Amino acid sequence: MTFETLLPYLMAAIFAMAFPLVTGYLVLVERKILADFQARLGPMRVGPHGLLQPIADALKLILKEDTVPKDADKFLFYLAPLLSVVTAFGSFAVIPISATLRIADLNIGLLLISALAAVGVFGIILGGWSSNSNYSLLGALRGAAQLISYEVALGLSLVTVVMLSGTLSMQGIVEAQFNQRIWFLFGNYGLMLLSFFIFLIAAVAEVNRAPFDLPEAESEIVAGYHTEYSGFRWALYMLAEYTNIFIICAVAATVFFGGWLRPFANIEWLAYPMDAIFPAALLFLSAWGCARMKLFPFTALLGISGLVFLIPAVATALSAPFWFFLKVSAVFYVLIWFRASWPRLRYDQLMDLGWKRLIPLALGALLANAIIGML
Amino acid sequence: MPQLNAVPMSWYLILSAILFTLGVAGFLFRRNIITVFMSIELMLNAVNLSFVAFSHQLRQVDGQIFTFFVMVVAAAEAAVGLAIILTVFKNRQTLSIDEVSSLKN
Amino acid sequence: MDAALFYTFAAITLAGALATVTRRNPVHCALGLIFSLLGVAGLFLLQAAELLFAVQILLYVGGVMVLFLFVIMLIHLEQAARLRQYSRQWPVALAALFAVFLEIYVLAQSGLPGLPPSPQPRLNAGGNTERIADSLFYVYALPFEAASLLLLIAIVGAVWLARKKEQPQ
Amino acid sequence: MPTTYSELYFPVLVQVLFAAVVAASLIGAGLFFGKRNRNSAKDSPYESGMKPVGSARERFSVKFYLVAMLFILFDIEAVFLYPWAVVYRELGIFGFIEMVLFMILVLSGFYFVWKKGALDWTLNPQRKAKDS
Amino acid sequence: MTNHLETSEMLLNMGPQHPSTHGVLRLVLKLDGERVKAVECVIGYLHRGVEKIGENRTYMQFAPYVDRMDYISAVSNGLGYCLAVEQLIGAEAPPRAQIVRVLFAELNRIASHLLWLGTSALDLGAMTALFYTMREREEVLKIFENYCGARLTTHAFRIGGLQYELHDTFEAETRAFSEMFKKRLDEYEKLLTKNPIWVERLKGVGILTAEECKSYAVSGPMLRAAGVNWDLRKAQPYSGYEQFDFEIPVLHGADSYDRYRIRIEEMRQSLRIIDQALERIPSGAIMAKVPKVLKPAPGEVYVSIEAPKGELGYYIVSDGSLHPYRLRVRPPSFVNLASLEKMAVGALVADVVAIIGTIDIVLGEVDR
Repeated sequence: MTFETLLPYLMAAIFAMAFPLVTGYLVLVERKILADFQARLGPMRVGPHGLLQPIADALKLILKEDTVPKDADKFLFYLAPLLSVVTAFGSFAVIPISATLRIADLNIGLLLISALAAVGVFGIILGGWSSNSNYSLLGALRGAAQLISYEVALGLSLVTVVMLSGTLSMQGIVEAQFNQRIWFLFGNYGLMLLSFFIFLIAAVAEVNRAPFDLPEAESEIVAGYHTEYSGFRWALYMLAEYTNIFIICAVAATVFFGGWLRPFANIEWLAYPMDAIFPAALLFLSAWGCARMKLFPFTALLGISGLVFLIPAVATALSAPFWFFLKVSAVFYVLIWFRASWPRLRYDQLMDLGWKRLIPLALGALLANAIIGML
Repeated sequence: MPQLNAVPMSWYLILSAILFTLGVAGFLFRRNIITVFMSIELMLNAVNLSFVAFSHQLRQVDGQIFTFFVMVVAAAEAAVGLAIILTVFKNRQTLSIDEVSSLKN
Repeated sequence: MDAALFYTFAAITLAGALATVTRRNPVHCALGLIFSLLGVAGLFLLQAAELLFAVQILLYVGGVMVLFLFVIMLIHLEQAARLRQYSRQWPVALAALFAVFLEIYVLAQSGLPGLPPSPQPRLNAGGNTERIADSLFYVYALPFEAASLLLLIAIVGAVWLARKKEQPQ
Repeated sequence: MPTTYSELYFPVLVQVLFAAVVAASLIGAGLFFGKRNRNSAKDSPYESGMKPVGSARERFSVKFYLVAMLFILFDIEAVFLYPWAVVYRELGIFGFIEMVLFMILVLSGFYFVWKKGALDWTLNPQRKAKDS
Repeated sequence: MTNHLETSEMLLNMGPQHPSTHGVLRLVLKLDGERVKAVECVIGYLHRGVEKIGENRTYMQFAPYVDRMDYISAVSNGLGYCLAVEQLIGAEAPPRAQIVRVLFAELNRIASHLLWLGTSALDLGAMTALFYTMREREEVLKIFENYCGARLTTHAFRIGGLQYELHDTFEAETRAFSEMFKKRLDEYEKLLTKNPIWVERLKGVGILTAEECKSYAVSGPMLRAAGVNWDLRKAQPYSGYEQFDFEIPVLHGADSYDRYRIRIEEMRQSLRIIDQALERIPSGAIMAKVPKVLKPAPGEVYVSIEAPKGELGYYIVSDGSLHPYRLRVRPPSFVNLASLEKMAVGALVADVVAIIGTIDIVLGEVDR
């Protein structure tokens, strides 16, 4: 057993173990950014600047009572959140963090993500249906119809990517972007921007985020399909949701923004500035920010990691994950931005947007890209 | 890689046969029209399994393509079949195949 | 490893299938079918049918089964569960079952002479997807177009059926 | 590097299993540490503080069926599109025309559904202000 | 296309414990899918018998109670009550008190509309607006607090005038608020008015035409959004509103979107009134001569004012004793809420939320 053969399993284990905590911190980051949009501070009480909030939340959730409504279909009630989590985590397997850091490089990587997303629908339908609650059922119906509607547009926009790359492998897609010297976002003389636009809207709808958060619209149907869930079973739905958000951001970063590639990956002389100086500068900036917030341990940590990037060998090794996560964060930020700025769509508007506008548009984009690509 | 690990094709065929039998059993035994329909899907899958097994054995993709088409047709069939079930249910208020024996209302 | 995986997937497939034909609640039946289909998808993978694996999950599990669940939820479940579950045709069914088991027995006894053990699937012999695509769009171009026609007819028929029942009885 | 499909896909399976194990153990931890104090009011489904009326598993609009059916239509199309997209450069103009033909046929189904109003979710349009 | 099976309708309880029924309103919705077939309002969860209490308190004692009805705009409640009792006993507040009353009433109108804007935006999923409006409302509440020590249930006025002289920093605070708020209002509009989803969610939703408004006796912004130019501040000026130069915004859409725009515009007009009032606060007494023990002559009086939510009326019958013989409140929320059924039938669940939001109800006032 060499390290290389062990690496996928190691990564799988790390993902599975760490992501519950990572999700907690994603929530914290989201709350903090939202707070920033909304002229307030966000969580501040637990730990400095609320940094221990996720841990407190997790502890609270573990200590919560796990209720099962009467007349619920017990088996399905137990199974549904597990289904959601498992399908969400399965997609991790094909996300490449760098050329070597990945669990599996499948020939059908992109298709697998779509397929797992399609299975994820069952977590919502069965969860909502098994609760035997009116609000849950409404949420489940909304969720199921919304997910399958937007899956179409999502799939169609991804097909354009496949047309450019000529492969379904996530690894292959990034390599194709390297070889073609362009991020697919700007591919086909800018036509791919349209595809990305469709992808972004459909992706936001796919992960039930505002303005498409109808399945769990609090002000209308309380909590939607997970109204009856409590304790960690509820947390599993949240875990699945945030994992899906991460996945969708990672897919966007990989297929449209060149994945782990640094900007201008083909220009040799930019290697050091992009691989070392930019990350270091960014980390120093964050360190300075932490210093201003009097978070000195973090200042030190970020400062040291900034310094580490200045060592050429380390920079080469770390720059790929750095760029990958930077891009993922950027897309994540955009999702939060959406949430902060837009009201929620209504049900019929959601369906209209999906079927009558997005899908024809996606087909048009597909056709246009196909013609341009053939030339 | 030694050949020892490989699973003989006959296993797949036997599995396919068992699956098919289960489908037949469900098809014949069950009265709920939806379950009967699901049994048909089971049988289709059993057939798909043999197709793929043979395709793999003969190192040709034709079997896989056939499976591909079977899936597509099955999806179309499900769409129409379930629409028929809905109509039947609407007209007769029942799901029992024993009671839905005539084509006339 | 292949053998172990085969047994695992075969077990999932059969358990799911068994649940499908025996469970009383149609939602549970559907769930059984989902697992059975997933098991079959795994078996596809073991036989190097990579694309079919994904298509099985995407189309069959993610598409057809959602439709099934919707229809199950569309009609009264309580009523479905109250139905007498098994039909009167059981003698025929038993005979059919017996015939198939006989066949399996014969198969197992003869061990399928003439069939060598499966070759170990090699990776990326041109890529499964590419090979299927080439074959699909050249050799099977006509069936491919025919499929679209079938789909058109299916959708028109389904919508027509779904619409027809609005007319007052 | 993995040499067989089972080796290649095994990590994916492992990932899925890990996820299931972690999720199940989290639920288990919740069950173990969590309070248990059940009563009938707590076990009744949430209905804004009232007693629920009837079963929640009622029938719902057939529209959802139509959406799912349309989804299958497009799913099939996508399933054909993916392999096509992989090789469409090699297929050239022949493959392009083939796919356009396919899409035209499938989309005419979509058009039919659209025209039949299956995509109109607003059944009775909102009332209009008369005195404006 | 009536694309439905004969669906057995789903009965859904929305409320009393529901995030968007603004308190403890209970709606029993009869749903077909997501479409509302029938709606029944169940109220009374917050009933405290305020009117009956009024019959057992002296006129002065009862004054703080009115604040607890529409606790979002307590100042208006107090103003209406004071005006009614003053008319009953034939007193009138001195000019200074009147202007100060107008100032507080308009500040309160802004606070009330702000809370409305924030919460109904939150109901529609636009969560950011809530925090912005709460931030601005805080400034208004601070002014109240500095004036009388209370933020919400202020009991700012007394029968015959005011209890307290204005605090020293009042003018500066109010001017600063007015300056700041003008810019903030533009900010809200940037966030919402042209926001395509916001427009889509509100346009054509919950239409209540002018005739229907009249037949339901709907008042306030809802009425003016239906094209009826009716505002008691202009129609029957009280407390010196006739001295001010302001406009009554009127729109003709009769839908939720126009109600939203009316309220935004009303806040602008309130600022205009506040600016003018700050310029012309006369000096002088703040309290008219009112007997220590109120014993009005037998008679009855109905006085109504334009509260933020509509016409707020007090009907008081005196039998010459220390207590009112009968006290009846015409709460705008209660009357406006009656039109919910008209608007909600045929809408979607999400629309019901929007409609409740744009009616702008306070359950304390509905149930009393």
